[in-house]
Amino acid sequence: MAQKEDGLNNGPVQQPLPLAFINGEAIVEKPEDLYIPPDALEVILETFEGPLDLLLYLIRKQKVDIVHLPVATITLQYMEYVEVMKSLKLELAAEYLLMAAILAEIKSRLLLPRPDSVEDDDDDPRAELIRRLKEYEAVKVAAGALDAQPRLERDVFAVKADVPPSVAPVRIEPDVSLQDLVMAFSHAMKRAAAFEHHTIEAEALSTRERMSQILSMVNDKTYTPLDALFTIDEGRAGVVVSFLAILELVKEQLLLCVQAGPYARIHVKLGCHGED
Amino acid sequence: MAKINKTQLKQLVEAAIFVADSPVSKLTLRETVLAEFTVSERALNAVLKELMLDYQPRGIQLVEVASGYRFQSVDSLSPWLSRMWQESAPKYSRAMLETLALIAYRQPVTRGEIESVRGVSVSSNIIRTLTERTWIKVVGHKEVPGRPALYATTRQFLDYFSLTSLADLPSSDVFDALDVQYKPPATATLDAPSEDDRAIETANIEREENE
Amino acid sequence: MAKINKTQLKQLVEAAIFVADSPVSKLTLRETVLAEFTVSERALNAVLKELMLDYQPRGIQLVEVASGYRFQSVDSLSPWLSRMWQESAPKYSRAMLETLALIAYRQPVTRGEIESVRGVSVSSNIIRTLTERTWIKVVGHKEVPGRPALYATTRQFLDYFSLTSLADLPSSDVFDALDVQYKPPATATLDAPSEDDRAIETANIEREENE
Repeated sequence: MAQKEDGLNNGPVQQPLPLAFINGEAIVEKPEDLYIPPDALEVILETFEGPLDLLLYLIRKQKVDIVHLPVATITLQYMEYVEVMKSLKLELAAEYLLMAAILAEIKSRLLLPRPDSVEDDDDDPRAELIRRLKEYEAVKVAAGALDAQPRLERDVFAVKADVPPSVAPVRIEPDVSLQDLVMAFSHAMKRAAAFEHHTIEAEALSTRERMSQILSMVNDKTYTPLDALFTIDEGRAGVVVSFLAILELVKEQLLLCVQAGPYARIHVKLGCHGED
Repeated sequence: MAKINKTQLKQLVEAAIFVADSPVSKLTLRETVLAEFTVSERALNAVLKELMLDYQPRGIQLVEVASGYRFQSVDSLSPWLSRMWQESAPKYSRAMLETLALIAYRQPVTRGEIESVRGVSVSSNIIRTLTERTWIKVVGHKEVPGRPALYATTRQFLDYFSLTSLADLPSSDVFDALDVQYKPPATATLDAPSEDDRAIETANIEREENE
Repeated sequence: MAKINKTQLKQLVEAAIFVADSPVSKLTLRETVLAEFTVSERALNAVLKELMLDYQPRGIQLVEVASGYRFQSVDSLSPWLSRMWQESAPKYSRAMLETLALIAYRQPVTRGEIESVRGVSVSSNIIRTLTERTWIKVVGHKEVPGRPALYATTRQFLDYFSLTSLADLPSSDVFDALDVQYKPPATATLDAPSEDDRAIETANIEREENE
């Protein structure tokens, strides 16, 4: 129980800060009795977190253990506080009045004669109130302990170091599956077929690919010999593909073909608008 | 997977924790800065421990909190360090701290349960402030009429109060003792006042929803 | 003005530079954390120099920049630290995939040609994203007014999809059987010409396969 007493004494309410200033005089302690100016009482009542807090304060003032809750005295004192409160802070009253009713009920039950057979604690009408007071007291202690815990922004500060400009966010690119790609193509073509009247030309893929390759092999500055664009290892089929690709490129004016004379080597370069 | 020597590992872990915006867990280290290295759990623990010791005499310390490791200033320097900022740290009211304490110790808990322990209603403002600070969150709904929200604390709450887990909460023994001594009687739920509480609870929730 | 010993001074200066959001000048130190202490310029310079030396072998360093002192990670660790800020790019849109598919199957192709097949304009963003991913590149310019760029896929594109050449790209009807997502819009099927167009398309694909 000593621990509980400590908890009470360490509660945040009991800090020796002035509770109110009456005529320039600081009131540090909560008054020992009720003979205090009403405007000071108003301030004091505001410092209570509710009826349980007020009850705990009254019990502490009686210097008794919660377990031996002196219902009669406490009820009397409590009612006096509530009376003052009713005239000052009406909106506070409801919760306090409920507690007053509970106290009155306990008091009346204590006055009734009790059968000898049921002597255990469970039947003590005070038991439930004592349980609630103890629980609330534990909350007060816990709240105080939490407040004393080293807290960020108040007791400790998070530390951060900068990064040099060489640190750049890494971007993870989305995954694409081959199936996504084919479906996308299929979809685009179907839509085009549904809405367009123009025919969609389709070259063999291998020719289109070779067109891209040839375009990256030549440039618009120097001429490249035509035969350099053929690879013998690919065999006849490969040569045919290259030839078709070159013809297509020439047709689209992407490649410029020149021949110095009959039977001379044919040279190609990238079609360049600038020269026209 | 590449190898990394201990000096490099220590430097990398140290720098990573320093430059991160929030506490860094060992898992995060492994998934980011250490992704391409083979590092045993023992080696990682060893460098973290060494770093903690290295900083012991310094103005900042390496500490472990709920969501990982972070460097923070030494608590005794706070009176002077707080002068670096114009605003002082926010103060929290007793009502706020008691509500937070109840959620922390009694989670998951409904607003009605908090109110019945504290004996007063919990203002929506308090719940909102605690939620906005990401200290508490709704983790479910209690299967009673009105299905009130069940509140619990978050990892950020533990981080903010420099705790690694709920078990580290100060004076949790006070509550443990209560639980053993005072089992709420089975009849409690049938008590007349509890009905009222529930009515209040439902009303509050409706009020919250309307806001 | 109070006295402060060297150890405390060093701790305070170190913590102050660490907790600050931006570089801290000596003047700022004097006006905030050191406001109530008598500290000579020499003593302040000495602890700053000592701190610089202390951190030399570590993963972060104390550096002096224009507006003051700050701690920053060692340059050589940047490649790994960068991974602390990894972010997943959003999934590619249908427009992006269709553009890529058309470039793959119809290369070399101009933006205008892609647009005429898709029936909508191709945003520069799509072209930029695909270029940045090094999946497509400009291989030339078409000799038509405006000389539009001709796009083709790259080696990296083939590598990503584990293809040895574009000829390995599956023909689009391979997946038609699986095609449940891409049902042509209901109105399209009512169009008389669409039936014909689809026949043409099928024919094209068949031709491609035969070659």
